[in-house]
Order: sequence, then structure tokens, then C-alpha cells
Amino acid sequence: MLGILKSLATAMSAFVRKPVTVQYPDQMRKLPSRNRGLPLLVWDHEHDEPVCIGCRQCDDICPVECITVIGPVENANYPPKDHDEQACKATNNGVCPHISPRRTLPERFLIDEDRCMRCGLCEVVCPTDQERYGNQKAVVLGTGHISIQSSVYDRRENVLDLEGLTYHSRVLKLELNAVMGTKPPEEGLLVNSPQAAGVRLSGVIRSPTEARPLSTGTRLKARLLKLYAPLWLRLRGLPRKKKPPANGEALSGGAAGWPSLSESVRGKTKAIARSGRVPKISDGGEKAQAEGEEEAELVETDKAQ
Amino acid sequence: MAEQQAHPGQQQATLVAPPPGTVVDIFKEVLSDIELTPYQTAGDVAIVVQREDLPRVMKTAKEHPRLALDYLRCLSGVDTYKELEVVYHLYSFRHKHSVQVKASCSYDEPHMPTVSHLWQTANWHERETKELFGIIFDGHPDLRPLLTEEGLGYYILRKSHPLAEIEEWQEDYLKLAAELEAKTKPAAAAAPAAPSEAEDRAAKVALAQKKAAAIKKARDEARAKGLSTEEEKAFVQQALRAVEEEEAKRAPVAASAAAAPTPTEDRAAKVALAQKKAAAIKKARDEARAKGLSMEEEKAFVQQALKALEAEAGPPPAPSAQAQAPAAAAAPAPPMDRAAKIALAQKKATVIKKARDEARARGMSSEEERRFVAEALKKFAAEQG
Amino acid sequence: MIADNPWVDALVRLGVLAIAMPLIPLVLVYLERKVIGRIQMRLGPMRVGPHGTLQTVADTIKLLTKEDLRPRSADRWTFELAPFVVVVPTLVAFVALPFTGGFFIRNLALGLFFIVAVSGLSIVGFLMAGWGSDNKYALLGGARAAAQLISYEIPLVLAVLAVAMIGGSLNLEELVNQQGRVPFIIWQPLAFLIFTTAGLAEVYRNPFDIPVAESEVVGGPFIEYSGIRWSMFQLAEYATTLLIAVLASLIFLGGWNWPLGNEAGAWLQIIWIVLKTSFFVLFFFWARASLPRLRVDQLMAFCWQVLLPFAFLQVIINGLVLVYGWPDLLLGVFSGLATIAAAYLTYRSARQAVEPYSPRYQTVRSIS
Amino acid sequence: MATELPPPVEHELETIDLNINVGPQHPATHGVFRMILTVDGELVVDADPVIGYMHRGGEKLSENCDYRQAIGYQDRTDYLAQFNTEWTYMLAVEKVGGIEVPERAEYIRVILGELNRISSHFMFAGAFGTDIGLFGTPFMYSFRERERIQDLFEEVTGERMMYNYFRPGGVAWDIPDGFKDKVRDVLKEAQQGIDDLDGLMTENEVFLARCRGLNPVSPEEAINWGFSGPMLRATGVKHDLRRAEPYSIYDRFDFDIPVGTSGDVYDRYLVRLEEMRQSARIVEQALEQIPDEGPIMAPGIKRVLRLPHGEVYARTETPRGEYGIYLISRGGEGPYRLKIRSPCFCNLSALRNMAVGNYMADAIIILGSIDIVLCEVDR
Repeated sequence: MLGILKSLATAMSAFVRKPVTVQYPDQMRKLPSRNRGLPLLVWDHEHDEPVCIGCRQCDDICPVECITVIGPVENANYPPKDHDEQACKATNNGVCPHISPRRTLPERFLIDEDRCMRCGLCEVVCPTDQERYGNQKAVVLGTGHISIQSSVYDRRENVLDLEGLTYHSRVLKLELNAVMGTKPPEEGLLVNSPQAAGVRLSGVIRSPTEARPLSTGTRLKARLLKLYAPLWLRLRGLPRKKKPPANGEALSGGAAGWPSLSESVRGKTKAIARSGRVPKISDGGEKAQAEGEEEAELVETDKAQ
Repeated sequence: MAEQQAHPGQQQATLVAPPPGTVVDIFKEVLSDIELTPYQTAGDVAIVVQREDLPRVMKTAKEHPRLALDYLRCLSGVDTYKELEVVYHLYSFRHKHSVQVKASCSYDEPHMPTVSHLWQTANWHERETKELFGIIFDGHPDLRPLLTEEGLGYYILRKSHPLAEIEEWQEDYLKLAAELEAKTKPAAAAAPAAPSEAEDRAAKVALAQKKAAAIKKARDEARAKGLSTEEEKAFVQQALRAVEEEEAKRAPVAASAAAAPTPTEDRAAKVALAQKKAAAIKKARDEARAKGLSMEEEKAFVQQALKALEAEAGPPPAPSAQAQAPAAAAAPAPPMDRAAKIALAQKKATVIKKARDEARARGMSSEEERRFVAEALKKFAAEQG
Repeated sequence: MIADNPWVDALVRLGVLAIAMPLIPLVLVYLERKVIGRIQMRLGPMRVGPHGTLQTVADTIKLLTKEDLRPRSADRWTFELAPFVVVVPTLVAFVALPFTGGFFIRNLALGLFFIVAVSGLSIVGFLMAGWGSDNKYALLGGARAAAQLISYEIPLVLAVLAVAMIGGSLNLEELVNQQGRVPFIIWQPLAFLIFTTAGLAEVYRNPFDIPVAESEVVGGPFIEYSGIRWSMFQLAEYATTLLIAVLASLIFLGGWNWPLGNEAGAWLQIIWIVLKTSFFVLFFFWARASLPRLRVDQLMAFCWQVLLPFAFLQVIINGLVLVYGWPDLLLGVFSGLATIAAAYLTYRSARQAVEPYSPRYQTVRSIS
Repeated sequence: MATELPPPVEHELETIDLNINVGPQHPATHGVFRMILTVDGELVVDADPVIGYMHRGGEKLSENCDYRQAIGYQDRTDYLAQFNTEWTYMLAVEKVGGIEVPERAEYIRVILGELNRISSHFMFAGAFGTDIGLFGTPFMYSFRERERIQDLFEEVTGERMMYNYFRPGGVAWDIPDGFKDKVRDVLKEAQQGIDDLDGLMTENEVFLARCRGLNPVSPEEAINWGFSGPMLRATGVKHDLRRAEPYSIYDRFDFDIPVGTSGDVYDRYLVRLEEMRQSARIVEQALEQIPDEGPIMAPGIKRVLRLPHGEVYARTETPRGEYGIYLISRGGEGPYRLKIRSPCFCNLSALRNMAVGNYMADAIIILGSIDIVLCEVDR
């Protein structure tokens, strides 16, 4: 009996203590500066090119082969041999484009986020933090706040290309610069940015300018839509799944196919990828497009106004 | 790195003799008539014994009061490219000394005496080693596969077993992107694949089914006879053993019938085939995704493709000339394709850059800029196409 | 009387019950989640509605709209009827339960007897659920539920009997009035403890949640249920919790009376009964969060070897007091002493020297 | 079918044993573990553990990596004591390579390893409480403290679970500023968590009734079954690798090895609870002794590590027992053979012997008291 009373007393003593719950989306905990998240390619805003030199060391070291680097290719902005800046300026309206410290660039830099095991070895081996490359790692995992938005529907959507990889580092330019500065701050910067919230909430990656804070009403709408979208679809008599193509023709037509590279950031979204609003759709895709747009309407809650 | 470390003919470094006063001396005293090769590892002292001597050595190690190695720490299998080794790490709670015992067997006759009657912990270790290395421990009470219930049929931790390819999503992605841009029509989903593994699996399944039937029959019989649970179990086991023996008798016949390919060749061929098949599946899946099929439809589609492949590869050694020709044509294609792709991508990159610069010069917003670039790309693609 | 016509009156009362009953679990579940959350230093539900108050409503909607699954191999009628068999007796028991002096449906002369008798019926439903699901876990759970409920019914009834002996009636209203300023818990702490313990077992709450043990039989009889049928089981569970809590406050804590006077007004009566009931309900939640689960044989042993003898002891003490006309004070002293003895015995027996307790098989059978 | 009916049983009902499939999706199996229980009523008459659902071939993967890449796979065996498993691997590599670890790195390793032990035992206590029927309360208390410890780990390594922090010859990064004070704070809070668990469970009569005397294991049996760690110490064998074969700098610390008396489930619980306190003691001593300045990596470690020929069986005391790595190097960039001796694997292999003859509810508790981590069992 005494032991039982002791148990009850312990439970009651916890009852009167302060709860430790952190209400996550409302209160975000501060991430330490070493936090490892999704590996990202850092964009060099000064020269408008990735920091990466395409040396492929990260490709080699990655134990799970989630990084694929193709290249390197020559960097057009790198000053050629016996480069005469004055002459160059004279020919180029007074602006010499050959200012890059990087002789080479990666042709393609792909990271399969789903396969990554966040070991951080790519960041460790990255050689671009040397003086001549600008003291900055090209591949960083140090931005954990971004990894929270990485949930997507299809695994393949987690393969990012150059534009997708540097997307965050462009959108969140200020924040990233602070984190990636020569001396990292004590506590990692918490990017509680509206862009991040918007991206997460609606499940749609926008182009940088489209990203903007969401109003409370929109958030609510998004939640409701998420909850009741299947119900709506049923009520409106829409098929929930698309019918398979009747014959093999559509197979080769590339209907609603893979988005082109420049579209791939948008292609991350389920809605757009399905909607077939990708250029070059064969005629067979029109119906799918119509259906897909309705679906996209549901998912992409606040379309471009 | 794998090539460097895994040189079959590479000589092992010379063995360092252990310093005097270790547990090896006791071993030598106690087992003076047995040939023991002691050496010093970076941790414990080790002795190499002959397989024939192993039961005696181990029994003595456990039961001799001066050794009293009553704790089996670890039992590992090692594939040295020349033979299979089993390494035992022993520890004595009484004398606080530890030793490493090593014995080896050949690939052709992968048998080792069990030690599970001495240390019960060896039971699962030996089951696991049997499963992963194929070393059969004679006298073990229960050598069922441990980690995979039905057994794999091949030994994954042997060095001859290759590490499976990881699916390459990136490659897919590149391929798809290039295809879409170049407006090339995807090739028909006809790649040769062989049902060899499937057959193998089917045989296994059939065996399991047979076994299950035997078990059921035996159990029914036992119940009808009114045996106790204990007896029933024994009865069932007997029946099972009978089935296994029968199967084992049949196996050599089958083996001799299909003796042409050596096991390793067979294995390699199987792996190659499986890879081919995986490629086919991947392709079919990609196509299905590209078409925007739902999950279930996709599955069905893939299955259909697979079935088609199997049907096609039904008579493997007699492919039609038609089937061969595309294969031959497809073979040299990838490298060319790749180079072309790179060139195309480079060209495209310049187009993008140009367009972007122009857009910037015109002072467009990012959104407009994107659109502009996309248009430029479209134009470029049209030119190419 | 709410209305003049007895039929209308009865209908109105029944209507109030019928509306209140499904709402009670909503409140109780919310309360339980909040209380247990705080005990575990969490916040509990916080998202739906202010401080999560609408969480249970949302859950109910979810449960009601969920697909009602039935395993193909289940015994159809047994499986589908079981929730009703569990729910109906519980609700019927409320018919005879007076909440205050004026707020009840029917004040039966044998009210206490009726409640105990009817609420015991729900065991049939558990057995049906266990059998009809065609699931081994459910079967085990159903068997455990049956064994537990039948066993614990006996000390429960004996504790109630002890109260009825002193109160001299089986009418609940009269029992409450009998208690007056001094509730029965003062005179019969042993009966109170036995009633609470057996009551915990009746509602399958820790440490007696053996039939539904999550880590052993994964929900027991409810394992195959989903949607509305599952929520009916939940309704029954929380209704029984309330029933036991109200009953305990009626027969041990003096019901709607309070120490300063019997003649409380109707509103004061409601406040008192709500306070006393929520004490029990919160105690049940508290116990759930802080006590582990007994094993099934220990549960039975505890019932037959501890609770039952002590319940008889209480009955005997009461009998002696009644026959010889001893003062109530003596009854309290005796009962209190017995309570302390029971507590001590539990304390000792749990700490006695360790010895193998279960019929261990001689050797492990040969490996098959 | 049978024409003859069996002779009627006069006094007993004929009963048959029931096969119950516990897992792989069952709340009490701590991951994907399956045991096929044959029960006679509630009594277990046979138990057949089935493992392998988490088998990823970690050994094979490690053998196909170089020494740096393989670190990540060591985290993923015992995912509750990642520092300890990494440490074992580092010990193996360092022993074969003859690498000396600087003192400061050793202290960092000790602090993190012992904190990891505390957090792992917290996990045990929480899960065990849930097994035994407590409605998640100890689980929540445990996780409250675990989260704090993990926050600390995240600050040091950047990850909450898979740290990848130790390197051959040292650690990857130095500890951040103010780390010592934070560790002291966390320890203080952890103490509160231990006390909460203690008060909630240790003396509770119901808990005592469930655990005391349940499944006593004798020292001889335990040694024969290959037990290690708290499972072994609960039987009364005073064997802790930190004392028996001191690795790293464990000979500098003053700590007790808690042992049980009867080897029952209750002793296993008590031993683990006490170990948490002892670990806290070690951390406190290490915090006092750690040099403020100094290298954290051995000098001259190349990026691509090449070890000479050699082999070693390195073992450490992880929260679950003796975790060993048998490493063979053949002079390459990666391990030639890397065998992981998993303590849970050995402890679990005796489950059949332990569970048979007990009640079904107790079989669950016995399984819980082993404190298995399935990733480590299956590797």
C-alpha cells in the first residue's frame, strides 16, 4: 500500500510541475549551429553561380551514393590565361565578367535527399572552404531548418537539380549568409521565415517571388481542404484516380511527363507534376490536364492571385 | 578499395609470436599433443587449430580448471578467399583471460564441429554463420536460417557475393529529363530478362509447400493416433526429415542433370539476370509514373511488363534475330547518348545563361525572367528537334 | 416530478438520460487525456478548439465516419451484437441511479440491488466480443474479462451489502439520507476500499486493465472492432466509470449531503454530487497513470485471498454491531483496524523473500 | 475421418495449445521482432523468437566502405547507444592502426558515451514501464530527459540520433563553448527524471508483484547463455568491461558496479537504474578532469586511412552489454572483415529458455527486461 501511495504521490508531484511540451509549429526550438539537415549546395550570390567546383569528392565519399556530380565543366566566368582585365572591360561595356574564383563548375549536381543519411562526410571533405574559393563549403548540412519541409509525395521528387538545390540558399539568402559566415553564430539561426512556413503548409514549392506569408484564413482553408479533399472529390463526382490509358499510345506520348529541368523546382509539387502544365504535352494529355488542374486547385491552396 | 584489400593471392602479414606468460602457454601445456599455432593480434592472443582438433580443444578450453574459458564472447565467420574460417573469442570469468581460437575449412567441404553443446550462446551464432557463410556446423541441434525465415539460398557475407546495385534514381532522372527535352520517344519496354531466379524461387516455394503438406499430414495422423503434443512434434519432425531426405536425394540428380554451369558462374549469371530484370522493372515503373498512373495501376503495369519479358525470355537460348538486332543496336547506344546528352546540356546551359542575362539586362522580375528563360529554352528545343 | 403525467414525466427523464449519456464520454475522455497529460508533464490535447476542448468531438466524428470493419471469419451476429450487449446494461443501470434528491428516473426500492445486478450483465458482451472476433488475442481478452468481472463482482456486492446492512435499506435515496452528516466512509473504511478496488476492476482500469492490456493482448476483446462499434465499447467503459463513481459517492460519501446539514437546496445538491463524483473519476484517471498492471493470476489471487476475506470481515463486523447494538464509533475503529491490517499484509507480501512462484516446467522442451 | 473417437476424458476438458503470434507488429516487441508463443491457457509452453526483420547486412556494407564511411553504419546498429557503438569501432581501428588518441578526445568520448548510457537506460525504463502496464507515464518521464540529453548531443554533433562524430584518432569537432555547464544542468535534470521513475515504479507493490522473483537466472546459466551487461550483472556476476578490461581512460574514474542477487527481472531493472546514477558520477568526474585545451585529433591522421595488416576483437561496455567488433585489416582502405558481436543478440538467444514456463504477460515483461534493440540484433 505504501508503495502504491508513493507512486500516486510521484504522479501528483509531476502533475503540479510545469509541462515540458513544446507546441511545435507555434514555438520552434532553436537549432544549434551544427545541426545537420538536408545537404544543400550553396549559391555564391556575388558571382551568381554555385560555390561548388565540381571536384566530386563528396560523390566519392558518400557512403550511400546519394550525391551525383556530373562534370566538372569549364567556368566561363573564370579569368582565362593571361587575362587582361582592362581589355576585357573595354570589350564588355566596362564590365569584366571574368571575376569568378572557380575555374570549374559542376555540370549537374544531384542529391537524392531520401537516400541521404546525414552523415555529413560530404561537408567534411568539401575543399571549397579554402582561401582561394572564398572560405565557404559548397555542400552544407548546416541548415537543419530547411529539412523540415522535405516531405513530398513521390520519392523521385526528392531528387533536386542545381536550381532546386540552391533554391533555399537563394530564397533565404540573408539567413544563410548569417549562418554560413566565416564565424558561425553561437546558436543556429532559426529560420522561421514565412516562406518556409508557406512552403511547408501548402506542400507547394513556389518560385522565390511567389513565396509569401500566408494569412490565417488561408492556413485554415488549407487545413480544411487537406482534411476534406477526398470528401469533396466524392461529392463533386470526380474520379479520385485517373483512368489508365486505353492503349499504348499514351505511353510514348509523354503525357503529363517529367518536367523539364528549368521547371523542376515547380515540378517538385505533386499538383503541378500531375496537372500536366508542363510544356510540350501531347494532345492525349488534355483531359488529364483538366482533371489535374482541379486537383491542383485543392492541393495548391492559394494559387497565384 | 575493394580491389586492393581483396586480393585473393595476397599474403597475410607475418604472424607475431605472443609474449610468454599468456594463456597460450597453458594451452600448450594442457594440449601438448595437438598442433597449435599461436600468434598475437592487436588485442588478444590467438591460436590456430586444425578443424579435427577443434572439439577437443574447445572442450578442454571450457572444462580444464586452468583454462576455464566459460564464456563464448563471439563467433565469427571469415571468408579469406582461400578458405572459410571460424573465429571463436573466449573469456574466462575465473581467470580473467581471453583468447581467440581460429579454425578453418575449405569451400568444398564447409563443415565445422559445433560448440553449441559447450556454450549455449553459440547456438544462434552458429545459425547465423550458417546462414551468412554457409558453414555447416555438424552436431548443431537446429540449423534453421535465423535472420531470414525461409533462407536465402546464397551466402551473402562470402566475398564472392557482390554487393547489390543501389537503384539509381538520379540516372533515371537524367535520362527522363534528357528524353523529354530531346523529344525522343522512349523505347519500347522490351528488354531481355530471364526467369531463372523466379524459377529458383518457385522451386523453393514448392519445396516449402511440400513440406507444409507433409507436416499437416503427419500432424493429422498423429492426432488421429491420439499422441501427446510431445510425441506429435517428434512425429512431425520425423516426417519432415523424411521429406528433406527425399528432396536431398533428388537434388544431386538434378545437379548432375544441370551440371554444365559451375556454381559461381550460375550465381553470376543469376545476378546479371536479376539486374537486367530490375532494370526492366524500373523502366516500366518510370513509364507508368510518366503516364501519371496511380500506385495500383502502376503495379499492374509493371507486372504486365515483367510478364511480357518473361514470356519473351521463355526460351532463353533461342532469341529471334529480330530480338537480337535491337539489343545489338542498343548496346553501343548509351555512351554516345551520354556524350550527346552532355553536349546538349552544355548548349542548353549557355542558352539559359544568355536568356537570363538578357532578361536581367531588361530589368525583368524574377517571375518574368523565369518565363523568359523557359521560352528561350522552348525555342532552343524546337531548333534542336 | 417534472411533469404531471407520469408517462410524460418518465419520458422526459429518460430523454435527459439518453441525451446525456453519449455526451458523458466526450467530457470524460477529454478530462482523462488532460489529467493524464499533466501527470506525464505533457499538455494533452491542445489543437482542436481552445485548449483542445473540441478534441473529443472531432474524435467522435472521426469514429462515427470510420468504416465499420468485420473480419470475414468472425461470427457475424455475435460480433455485431456484442457492443450493444455491453452498452445496454450500463445505460439501464442509470435508470435506478438518483443523482440528487429530485433528479432521477425511477427511485426503486431495490435500487442498489438493481444496479449491481444489471451492470454485471455486460460481461456477456465482452465474452461475445472475444469469441465472435475470431482472434486469439480477443479470445484471451474475453476470457480474462469474464474471469475478472465475475470474481470482482463478489467483493463488490459484499461491500455494498455491508453498507446496506448499516443503512438498513436498498433504496439509494434512503441510504443517502441515512448517512446524514457523517458519511459511511468514516464508519466503514474497509468497505469503501474494497468497493473502490473492485470498482476499478469493474471498469477495467489500471491496475486491473488486464482484459484490454495493450502490451499483452493488444486491446483484448476490442481488437477487431473499429468505428462506431468500438466507440460503443468506449461509451460503455466511461459510462461504467461514471456509474461506479456516482455509486461510490452515494453510498460512501453521503451523496448530495454535506457535513453542515442535510437539507441542501437542489443546486447545492448538484454541486456536491458533481464534486464527489469527480473526485472518484479523477482518482481513477490518476490511478491509471501511475499504477502498473497485475498479472491475471495475481488478480484472481488478490480477489479471492485478500478482498473477499476482508469483505466478509466487514460484513461480520457490521453484523456484530447490529446484533449487539454497539456504537458506530466501534464500527469505525474495527473497520479501520482491518483496513490497516489489509494494507500491511499487502505491503509485506509484496516484499517477502523471492521464491519461484509459477509452475516452471522441469526443463525446456527439446528444441523443435 | 477418424472412425474411432479418443477415449473420453472423465474429469478434464480436453484443451489444445494455442499458437499466438506476437509481433512483428505488436506494441510490446520493441521494434520488429516476432515471437511465436505456444500457450496453454495463459501459460507459455513454447516460444520461438523470429528475428531478422531489420537485417540490412551492416557488416557487408561496412566491408565495402572505407574506414570513414563505415562510421555511419556503426551508428545504425544500436540506435540507442550510438556513441558507444561508434566508440567500439574506433577502438578496433585504433588498435589495429596503433593510433594514440589525445587526452581531451578521450574525455569527450567518455562524457558522451556515459550520457548515452543514461539516455539508453532511460529508454529502457520507459519502455519497460509501458510493457508492465503503466499508461505511458514512465515513458514520458524518460523521454523528457532523453530529449534534453539529445539536445546536448545535437549541439555537439549536429544530429539527434545518428551522430557520426567519433573519428579514428579523436573526435570530429571540438565541444562547443559552455558545454560543461550544460552537461551539469542536464545531469541535474536527469537526476530528477531518475527519481521520478524510482518513485513511480521501484517500490510499487503491483510492480513488485510483477517483477520480483520473475524468471530468476543463475550466474552459471547466464554465462552459458552468453549474457552480458545488466542482464549478467543482475545475476550477481560483477563483470563490467569498464572495470574488467579497462579501455580508454576508464581506469581513472571512481564508480561502482551495481549487481543484483537473484537475476530476476526486478534485479535487471534495479541494476539499470543504479547504472544511470553511476554514469552520472563518471560524467561529473570527467567534467572535472577534462583538460580545457588540447588537440582533439591524433596528429598525422590522413584523410584516407590505411591500416596495416592485423586483426582485433575490440569490445566495450554498451548499455546493453558487451559490444564487440572483430575487425580484420588486410592493409586496404577499408575493413576486410567486420563482425559485430551484439549483446542483445546473445541475450535474446536465451529468450526461449527464459519465457517458457511463465505466463504470457510475463513473457512480455521478460522480453522487455532484455532491453533489445532490434537493429543491433539483426544488424
